[in-house]
Amino acid sequence: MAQVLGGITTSHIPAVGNAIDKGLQDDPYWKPFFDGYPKVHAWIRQHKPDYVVNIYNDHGLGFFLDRMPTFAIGAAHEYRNEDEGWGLPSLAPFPGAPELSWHIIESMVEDEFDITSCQELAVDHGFVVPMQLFWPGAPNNPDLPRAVPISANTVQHPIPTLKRALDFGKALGKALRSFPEEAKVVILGTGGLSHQLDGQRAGFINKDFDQYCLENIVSNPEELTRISRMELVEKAGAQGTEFLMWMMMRGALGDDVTEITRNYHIPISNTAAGTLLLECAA
Amino acid sequence: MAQVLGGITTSHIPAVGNAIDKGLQDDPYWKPFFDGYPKVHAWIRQHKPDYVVNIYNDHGLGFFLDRMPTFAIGAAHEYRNEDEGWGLPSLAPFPGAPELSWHIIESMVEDEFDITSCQELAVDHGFVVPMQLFWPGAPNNPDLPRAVPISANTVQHPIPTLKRALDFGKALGKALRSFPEEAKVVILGTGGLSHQLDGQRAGFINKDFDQYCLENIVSNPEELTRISRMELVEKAGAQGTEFLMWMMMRGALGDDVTEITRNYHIPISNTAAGTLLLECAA
Amino acid sequence: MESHSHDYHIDIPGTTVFDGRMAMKGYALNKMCYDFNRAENREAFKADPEGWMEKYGLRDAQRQAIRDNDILAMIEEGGNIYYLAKLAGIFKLSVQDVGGLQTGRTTEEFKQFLASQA
Amino acid sequence: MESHSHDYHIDIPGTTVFDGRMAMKGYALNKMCYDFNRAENREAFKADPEGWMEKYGLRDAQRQAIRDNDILAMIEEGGNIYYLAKLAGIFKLSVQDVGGLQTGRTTEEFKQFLASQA
Ligand SMILES: [Fe+3]
Ligand SMILES: [Fe+3]
Repeated sequence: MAQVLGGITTSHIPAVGNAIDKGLQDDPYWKPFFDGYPKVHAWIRQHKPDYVVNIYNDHGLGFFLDRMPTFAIGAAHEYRNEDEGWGLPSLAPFPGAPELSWHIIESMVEDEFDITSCQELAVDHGFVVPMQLFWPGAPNNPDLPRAVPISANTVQHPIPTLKRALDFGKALGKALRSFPEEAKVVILGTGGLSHQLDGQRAGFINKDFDQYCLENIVSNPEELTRISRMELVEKAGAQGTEFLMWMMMRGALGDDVTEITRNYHIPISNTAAGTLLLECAA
Repeated sequence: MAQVLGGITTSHIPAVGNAIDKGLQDDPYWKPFFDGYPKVHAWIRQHKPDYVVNIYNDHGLGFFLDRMPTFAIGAAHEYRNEDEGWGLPSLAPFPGAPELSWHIIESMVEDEFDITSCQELAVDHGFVVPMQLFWPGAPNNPDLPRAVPISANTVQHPIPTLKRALDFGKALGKALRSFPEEAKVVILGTGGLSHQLDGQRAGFINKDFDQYCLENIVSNPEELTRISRMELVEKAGAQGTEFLMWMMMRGALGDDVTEITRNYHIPISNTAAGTLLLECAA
Repeated sequence: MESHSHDYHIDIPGTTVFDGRMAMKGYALNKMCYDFNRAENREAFKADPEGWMEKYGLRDAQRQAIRDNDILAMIEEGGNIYYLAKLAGIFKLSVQDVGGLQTGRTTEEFKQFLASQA
Repeated sequence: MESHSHDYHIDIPGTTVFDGRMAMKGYALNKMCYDFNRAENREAFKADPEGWMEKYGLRDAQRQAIRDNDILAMIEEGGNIYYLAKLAGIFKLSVQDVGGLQTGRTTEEFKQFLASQA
């Protein structure tokens, strides 16, 4: 049976991809952000996951309002990175793991999650930037695990509740642990933390609320399910709803986790950036 | 608050649309099928619903395997009927009811159903044929209610369980009854009954199982949740899984229903055709 | 209670459950057939079936099944009947014709078989 | 517990919740912007903005907001920031430029405002 090694959170801001391209890791603006990653790299080198479940939110590339799924799971042999409208060069496709994808989908539909399965899917910066952060040079990194992308809706309200997101993670963890293959899986929860791009409140960041989320996501994620979706918009900012990805990741890890590293920095682009590595009890 | 008048089931076979076009209602092949509809027409004339929630399964027009939702709900101003590959003439669009759609989606996502919302949607014979059966001349029938299409996945396994389908209906009924408008709603559950189009078992029909389903869907739908999805394929035929639409419709009606009319006929095209009108207690 | 693996399917004689395993096998074939919803694609296929199958990257067994009009082989190769129905439409085959082809009956025999189950 | 109606949203100053009501209003605008994922559509818009807006059926207030480069008006008209970002890309505006435009700050002032929240 497969083993869930742990979970990693990170912001997935497009500017990060740009900074990696230009080698700005030691630039004064970027250094406090990239300082969050060496410990993650060491952990990944040590554990060498076979699969990565990349939980992100599409930002208007893979899905449009004509068909907006609450929860979508990729089930393709590979995932294309396409032009998101800014003319950035696309990367080579990321290798998929369709057998694992279908195992997850079978298990979660049986457990009453109403999945949209995607046998073809273009993935945007929400998926790609974390892959580049954790496996430098991705997809051209020999250690890159095969991927299952999972996207949750944060574009169109109603978005899923924090409780549903955590429960999604629990069912995902159950599915992964029942996959009949000796394999190691790492789960990414990407996006956040507090930020708002639109409206007169653009630029809103909420350090206190982010710290509250960082504390509780480690030790008491159930506490966070008391936050209503409108409170999340209010306190994390309109795009801070991406914190749902962290809840989904966290649910899959189980109760017993150890915090290996944490980083928090304001601002990267318009966003408070949070990085967290949680290891599951063996 | 809106009122759920009742629910109607019917097969939605493309050949029925063709028979209506050609005026074959009194043809010996077709008469036993069309005899199921006059009582339904009288009931509709009597109650004049304002809205119709049309629960059907798309057959490869509105959705493809690249994005296959378990449960999709239309939220458009109108729904286009398009060429399904056979070059049949398309009809004028069917008027939608996006305010009601969004009310349903808000309520059901809060109740932990992971809806795919569709602000643009082409509807196939699964949606159109029942509209033509119940509102002759549709969409050019002055009594045609505004529509909310709901499509469930029966193309790609895993399909939803019978329990999830019934629970979907219960949450749908709750959503409808909380819609803040004095309005009357009728719910269609289209598709089925037993049939199989593919494989060496093509042509399979199961009268005993259909009768069992017809009995229990009226008085004891919970009993039907004991049927596993593979049993449903085995006993109803590979495409008889469309019975899930009947379960979804039934869940929305509540416990107290009266059977107004029932018809069952073998065969229409490859299918055992079932028609049922259930009225909710006032 | 159903078990947690996509091998949970019970064996149903004469029936292929279109699950993830079949979908992975048939994606290109089903995509080609889905695109037959558009008349221009149907015409392009009719004008040059081999070129059109090449364009969608069908594998050899899928191309041969189409050349042979062998519905059972198409299903074996991951074809889903809802999409294959659009291909059948190009050849003006009804669902009863398709039923007959799969069960070794003439269309008339297949219709009688259906009626016999009343 | 949240209430069962799509008017349940609390009022959050300076924030528009992109719910069904806004989506109905903004569908054409958002669709045009979503299609800017493709370079050929971006070029077509740049070559003839008025014709391209006509093609997508944008209403007058949406067209005027685009002519005026008025982001707040685009949002008021149902634009969703994730799609509008692709339009902003055509004008080579960064998210900090867009933030400044919406809050009456220069881009530099907006960046300082962000940093001040550390
Ligand atoms: Fe993001
Ligand atoms: Fe059907």
